[in-house]
Amino acid sequence: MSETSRFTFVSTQRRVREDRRFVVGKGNFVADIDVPNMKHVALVTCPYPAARIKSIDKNAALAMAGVHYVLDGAELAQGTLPLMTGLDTPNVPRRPLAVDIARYAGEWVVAVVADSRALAEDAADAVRIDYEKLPFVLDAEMAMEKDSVLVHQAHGSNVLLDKTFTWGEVDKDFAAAPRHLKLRVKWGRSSTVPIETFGVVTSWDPWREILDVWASIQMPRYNDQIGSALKVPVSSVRVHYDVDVGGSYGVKRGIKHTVLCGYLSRRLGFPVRLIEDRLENMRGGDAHGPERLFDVEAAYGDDGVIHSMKMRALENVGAYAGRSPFQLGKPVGAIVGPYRIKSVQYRAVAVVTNKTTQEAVRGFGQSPTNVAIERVVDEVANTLGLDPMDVRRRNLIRTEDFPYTIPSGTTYDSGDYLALIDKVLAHTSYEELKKKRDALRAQGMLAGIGIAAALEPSGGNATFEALLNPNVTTSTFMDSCRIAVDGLGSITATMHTTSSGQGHETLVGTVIGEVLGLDPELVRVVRPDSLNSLPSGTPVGSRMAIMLGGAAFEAAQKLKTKLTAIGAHDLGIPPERAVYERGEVYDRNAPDKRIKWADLVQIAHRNYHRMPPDMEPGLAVSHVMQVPTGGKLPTADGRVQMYPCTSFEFHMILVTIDPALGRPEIALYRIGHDCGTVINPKIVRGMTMGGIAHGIGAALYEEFAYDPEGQMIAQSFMDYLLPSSHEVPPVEIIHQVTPSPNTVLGQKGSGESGYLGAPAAIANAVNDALKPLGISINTLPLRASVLGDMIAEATAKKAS
Amino acid sequence: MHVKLSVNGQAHALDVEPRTTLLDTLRDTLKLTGAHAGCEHGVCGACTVLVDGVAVRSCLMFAPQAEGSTITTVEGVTPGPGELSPIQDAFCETHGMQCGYCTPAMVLVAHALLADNPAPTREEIVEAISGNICRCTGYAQIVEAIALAAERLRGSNRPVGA
Amino acid sequence: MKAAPFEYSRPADIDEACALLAADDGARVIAGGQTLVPMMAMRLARPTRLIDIARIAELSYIRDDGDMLSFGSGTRQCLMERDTLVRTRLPLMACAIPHIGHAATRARGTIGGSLAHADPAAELALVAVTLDATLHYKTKDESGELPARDFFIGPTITALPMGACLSAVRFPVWQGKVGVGFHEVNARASDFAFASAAAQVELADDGTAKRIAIAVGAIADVPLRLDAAEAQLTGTTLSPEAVREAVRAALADIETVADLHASAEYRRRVAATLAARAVADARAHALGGRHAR
Amino acid sequence: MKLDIGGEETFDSPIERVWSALNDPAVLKQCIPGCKDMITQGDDRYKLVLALKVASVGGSFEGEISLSEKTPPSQCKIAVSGSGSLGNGTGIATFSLTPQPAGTLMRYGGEGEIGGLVAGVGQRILKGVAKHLIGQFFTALRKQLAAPVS
Repeated sequence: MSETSRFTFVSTQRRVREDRRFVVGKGNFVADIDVPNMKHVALVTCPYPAARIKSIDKNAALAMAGVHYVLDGAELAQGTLPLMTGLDTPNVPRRPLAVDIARYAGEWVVAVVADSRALAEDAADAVRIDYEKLPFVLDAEMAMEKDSVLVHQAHGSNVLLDKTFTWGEVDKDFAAAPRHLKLRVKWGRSSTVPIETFGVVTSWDPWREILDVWASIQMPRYNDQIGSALKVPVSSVRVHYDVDVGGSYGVKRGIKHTVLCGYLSRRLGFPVRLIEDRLENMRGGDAHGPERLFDVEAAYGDDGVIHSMKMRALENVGAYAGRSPFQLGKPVGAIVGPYRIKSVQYRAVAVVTNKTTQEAVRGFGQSPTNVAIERVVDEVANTLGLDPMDVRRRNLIRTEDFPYTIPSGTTYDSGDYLALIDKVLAHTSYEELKKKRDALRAQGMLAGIGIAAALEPSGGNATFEALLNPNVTTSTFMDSCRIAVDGLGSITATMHTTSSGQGHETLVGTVIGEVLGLDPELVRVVRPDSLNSLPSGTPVGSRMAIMLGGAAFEAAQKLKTKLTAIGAHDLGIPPERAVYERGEVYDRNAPDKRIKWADLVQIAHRNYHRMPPDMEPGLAVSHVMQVPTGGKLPTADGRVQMYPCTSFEFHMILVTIDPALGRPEIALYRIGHDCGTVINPKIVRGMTMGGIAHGIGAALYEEFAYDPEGQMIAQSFMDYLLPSSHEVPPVEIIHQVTPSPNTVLGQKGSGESGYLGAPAAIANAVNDALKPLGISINTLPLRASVLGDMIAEATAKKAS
Repeated sequence: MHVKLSVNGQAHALDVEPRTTLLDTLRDTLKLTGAHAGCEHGVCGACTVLVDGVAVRSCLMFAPQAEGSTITTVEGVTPGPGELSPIQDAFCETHGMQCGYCTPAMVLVAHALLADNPAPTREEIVEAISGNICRCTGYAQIVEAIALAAERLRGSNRPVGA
Repeated sequence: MKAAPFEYSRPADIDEACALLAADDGARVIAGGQTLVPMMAMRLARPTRLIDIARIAELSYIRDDGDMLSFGSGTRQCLMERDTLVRTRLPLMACAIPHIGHAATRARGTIGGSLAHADPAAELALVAVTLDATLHYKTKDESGELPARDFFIGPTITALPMGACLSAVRFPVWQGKVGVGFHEVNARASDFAFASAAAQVELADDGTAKRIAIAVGAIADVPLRLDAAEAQLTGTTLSPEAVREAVRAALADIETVADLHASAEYRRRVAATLAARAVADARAHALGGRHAR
Repeated sequence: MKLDIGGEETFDSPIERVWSALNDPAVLKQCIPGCKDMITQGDDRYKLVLALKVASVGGSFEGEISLSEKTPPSQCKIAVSGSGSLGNGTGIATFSLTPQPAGTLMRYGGEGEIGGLVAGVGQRILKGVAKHLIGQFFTALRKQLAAPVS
C-alpha cells in the first residue's frame, strides 16, 4: 500500500483490540447475559405453509410445573402494534405471532414462558393447536398470476411492489444496437446464517418505566421500532449496545423477537429471554435472504460494447415484508456495475409467498444483481466469440471518467478498474491460466475460468426507501461519535450501536489516534446504551468505515481545534500561530513555547480562568455525521444519488469439475480489491476473505430449499451447507488504493467485499467449464448433482 | 442427578437433569461462557471443548456422560487475568476472527492439534479446523494464526497450553 | 433444542446394560452419542432412559483373532483411526474412517453406535457389508449374531432384536495380495455422502482377481453388495472396461433414493463411477501401490 | 414431502377373510405400526392414537383413519391423517383385492404427504422409513390372517 506514508496509524498492520476478549472466551454475547429471575421462551410453530388457527389448547402446557405463561397471537395483537414495514402495505401486517392465519411452515404461533429453556420446550410440545389447512403458493411467478392463491387476502394481490424505471433512451439504444440477448438467472434463497442465532433478553422495570433490552442486534432504528410496537415512549426503551454480536452480515434484525419478549416481560413482571435455537432460526427467525429471478436483456455491438440493458428482478420475499423488498432498491445505485452502459430499464417486483420472511443480507441485493450483470457480460462475449476479459475491458469505466454518473443518477466517486485488473494479471498471467485450463481439459477434466468485476456501493444511506415508496421522505442516515477527555487526561470515545465483528472499537481508536497523533491504544472506546447515545445507524450498507470513521474523525478534529485554541490562549498567541502536535500545542514561531497534554487537560477541567472567553469548560466533543453526498430525495423519474463510495473488486478464478461427479472445485482464486484508504489492513483482509467464503456458499452449497408441499427442507446444518475450511481455497488478494474524494481519509466500505463478486465469478467459471459440452446453467446454488446430471446428459447426447 | 466433573483442574459436584448437555452445564451452571451454542446438533463446532485432551462437541454430550473426564475449556487454556496463551496471542496477531463467536472453539482445536503435532502442514491445520464453522473469516487468518503459533511454540521450548 | 427428559444409567457391564434395556422398552443404548444426541436435541428421538455403555471396558477393544479382527462395540472411531492392526489388517476400514464426520465426532463416536444407527450413508456400515462382518449382540437372555448383510433393513432400521445391545463386530481378514479402494462424493468433505463405494480384492499370482468384494452406500436404504459384478469379475484381470460394465449392470435395477442434494439418477450413475474407481484403486493397491484415501 | 404409496401383496387367505380383516378395527389396531388406540367416531371413521417408533426416532401422534368408497369384497379407499410431536402426515390409498387360486392379491396405490419437523430435518431417510412402516403393516396383517378367526 503506497499510500501508507500519509498516515501514522491508519493503514498500518495493527492488532484489532476486540480480539483479546474473544480469544479467551470473554465476549459479551447475549446468551452470556444473566439477569436475575430471568425466564425462558420457546415457540410453537405452524407446521403448514398456510393454515387457519382454529383453536389453541394451552391447558396441558400451563399445568406443567415451571411454566409461567402461554401467549398467543390474538393477545399479543391486542397489546402491540404491527411491526414496521418498508412499503405502504397496510393490509400485509406483520406481527411476532400469527393471528388467525399462519402463512408459512415454521411461523410462530404461540410463545411459552418457563423456568428453563428445556421446560419451555416441554411445554411447547404440550400446546395443542387445531389448524385448518389452506391453499398456498411458493413460486414467485405463480404468485404474480391473477388467479393465484393470495397470501394476504385483504391486500388483494401477492404483489407488494412492481415499479419500472427507465433511465436514458432504452428503446432507442435497443433499436440501434445490432445485437441483443436474453438471459434468465436465478439466485437461490440463501442467507448469512451467523453461527450465533438471534437472541434477546428484556427486562421491564415498572417503577422506573424502563424496558432494558440486550440483543444480538444489527438494526437501524431498533429502539424506535420497539417503542412504537409496544406503545411506549422510546425514552422508555434502553437498548444496551455493549453486547457483542456473534455475526450478522445483515440479518440480525430480531424486531419480532424483541417485541414479543418486551411484551412478555411487561405483562409478566420478570425478565425473559429468547435465544433462537437453530431450528427456530432457520425456519421462523425471519432471516432468509433474497430469492431472486432475473430476466435480463442486453443490446450490444459487434465489438462487445454493451449499450443498453433491460432487467426485471422478481423477488420472492416470503410471507411478510419488513425491509426486505428494499433489497431491490439498493442495486439501483450500481445497476450498470462497473460498466459504461448508457441506458437501463429496471423493473423491480416483490411478491409475497408462503415461505419464511426475509431480512437484509450482506450487499442488500447487490450480489444477486452482480451475478445477473456478470453472466450477461460473459454471454455477450460468448455470442461474439470474444474473450470475456476483452469484453470487460471494452466496457469498463475508465479512470479519466470519474466522477462518473450512471443512468440511474448515482455518481461513482473514484476508481481505476483497468489498473487493478492489470495488477491482478501481472500477478497471475491470464494466458498462463488459460493454458492451465486447457491442459486440464485435455486430461478429461472440465475446467473453466471465471472472471467477475463488481462494485461495492458503500456508506449506506436509505434513499432506496424513497425510491420504492414515494411516501417515505427519509433523507438522512446518521452515525455519531463522542470524545471526552477526563480530568486526568485519559480519552474515552463512544460509539452508539452494537457491532458484529467489524472491529469498530479499533476503527474509532485508530482514527482518533491518527487525528490526535496519539497511540490509538490510549483511546478507550465504549458503547453506552440507547438512552445515553447520540443518533446512530448500525453497521449496515458497508458504511462504518465511512460513517463511524468519519464521525470519529470529525469529533477528533473538533477536539484538536479546541485544544489548539486553549493552548494558543494560554500561550498568549493567536490561534492560527498555534500548532497541535501529538497532544501538545506549541507556537509555530517559537517551538520551544509549548504546553503539554496534562496542562491542556488541567486548564479545560479546572482552570476556567485560563480558558479562552466563552469556551465551554471540559474536553467533551461530539459529531453527528451525515452520509457524504446524501440528503437528496429521488427525482420524479427515479434518479438519485445512492451511496457515496464505490469499492471495486475483480475476481479471477479457476474451477475444475470431475465430469463423472459434477462437483465444482475451486483450484485457484485471485481477487483484486480496491476500497480506497484501508484503515486496518487485517480487518479489511478478513472481511474480503469472509465475503468470498460466503459467496462460495451462496454459489455452490447454501439454499433454504422448499419441497413442493411448502416444507422448508434445509432446517438443519446437515442440509443447509455452510462452507468449512475445506471448501474455501487459499485466496490471494491484490490491493490497490484509489482514495475516495468523498471521505475524510479517502476510505470506502469493505464490509461486503468478496461476497459481491464471488458468486458471479463462480457462475462464470462453471459455465466456462461446461462450454465444451454446449450447455450452461444460471441457477444458483450450482449443486453437484444438478451439474452431474446435466453433464451426463450432454455427454450422452454428444456420443450418440 | 448428581454429577462430578473435573473442569480446568477443578472438581465440581453438581446436581443436573440428565438431559443437560455438557455445554449447558459449563455455561449455565459453571458460568464458563467461553463455549458457545451454535447449532446444538453437532455440526458447527462452536461448543468444542477438550475432553481428556481431545476436541469434542459439548452439545453432543450429556453432563453425566462427562463424569470422570478431564474437561478443558477456553478459560482453562488462558494463562491468567489479562494474559494470553501463545496460541491466543497468535490469533490476535493475525486477526484470526471477526465476531469472536467461533473463536474459543478454534483456539481449543488449535491447542489440541499443536499438542499432538507441533509442526502441522497447512493441510493438517485445514483438516483440524474443518469441523468448526467460521462464518466471518473465510478461515485464512485462522489457519495463519495456528501456523504462527506452531512456529512460535517450536522456537520457545514452551509446552503447549502453558 | 433441548432433549426431552430421560433417566440415565451407567451399567458396569453389558449384562447389566441388557437387563436395564429389558426393563424399559423406551430405553436406548448410548455410546458416543454422535448420532443419537442430535436426534434427541431435535426431539426426533425421545428415549425414556439412556443406558451409557461408553465406560464398559469389556466393550472397547481391537483384537487380532487370526483370520478375524474383532472390535468391541464401544470402541471409539478415533482409536480405530490410529490403530496399527486396523491399518495393516483392515486397510479398507483405515481408508473409510477419515471420511466419518469430523475428528471431534470421531473422538466420541463408536463402531457399534454407527452400525446400530444404520444410516444408509454411514461409512462403517458400508465397510461391514463389503467385508461380510458379523455383528454380535446380547440381550438379557441370549447372545446372537447377524451377518452385516442381514443386519441392515432400512434407514435407521436394523434386525437387532428388541432389547439387544451390540457387543462386538468381527471383520474377516483377507490374506494374500489384498488391495482396497474407498470413494465417496458429497457436497462438503464431511457431509453424508451422496454415494460411496468400497472394494477389496485379492489377486492371484497371475494378476487375476481371486476374490473380490464391492459394495455401494448412500444410494439406497441400506448399503448394497454388488454380487453380480463380483461374480462377473472374479477370475478376470479387472480391466477398466470390464469393471465399469459390471458395476453399471449391477446397479441398473437398484431403486436409488433422491433428496435435496442428489437425484436418484445421479446416485446410480456416480455410485457406478465410484465403484469402478474403488476396484481400480484396490487392484493397484494389491499390486503393491499405496491405497488412496 | 409427497410419498408415492403403491405395490402388490399376496395373502394366503381367501378374499373375504382379507376384506373383513381390513374392515375390522380390532385387526387394524394390531397392524398399524405403533397404534395404541382406535376409537370409533362413526361409520368407518376412527380416531387414532399412535406411539410411533422407528429405531431411535419416535413420537406420539393423534389422528384419524377412515374407510370409504367401499365395494365389498374387493375395493376400498383408506384415508389416514395425523399430527404429533414429529410432524404431521396424511395418506390416501385405494386398494383392490382379487381372488387368486391360492389366496388373494392386493394392489394398492395412493399418495402420502409428510410435513413438520421430520420433513424439515429428515427428508433424506423419510421415504425409506415410510416404506418400512408400510411393510410392517403388511407383516402384521399376515400374522393376523394366519391367526385363527376369533
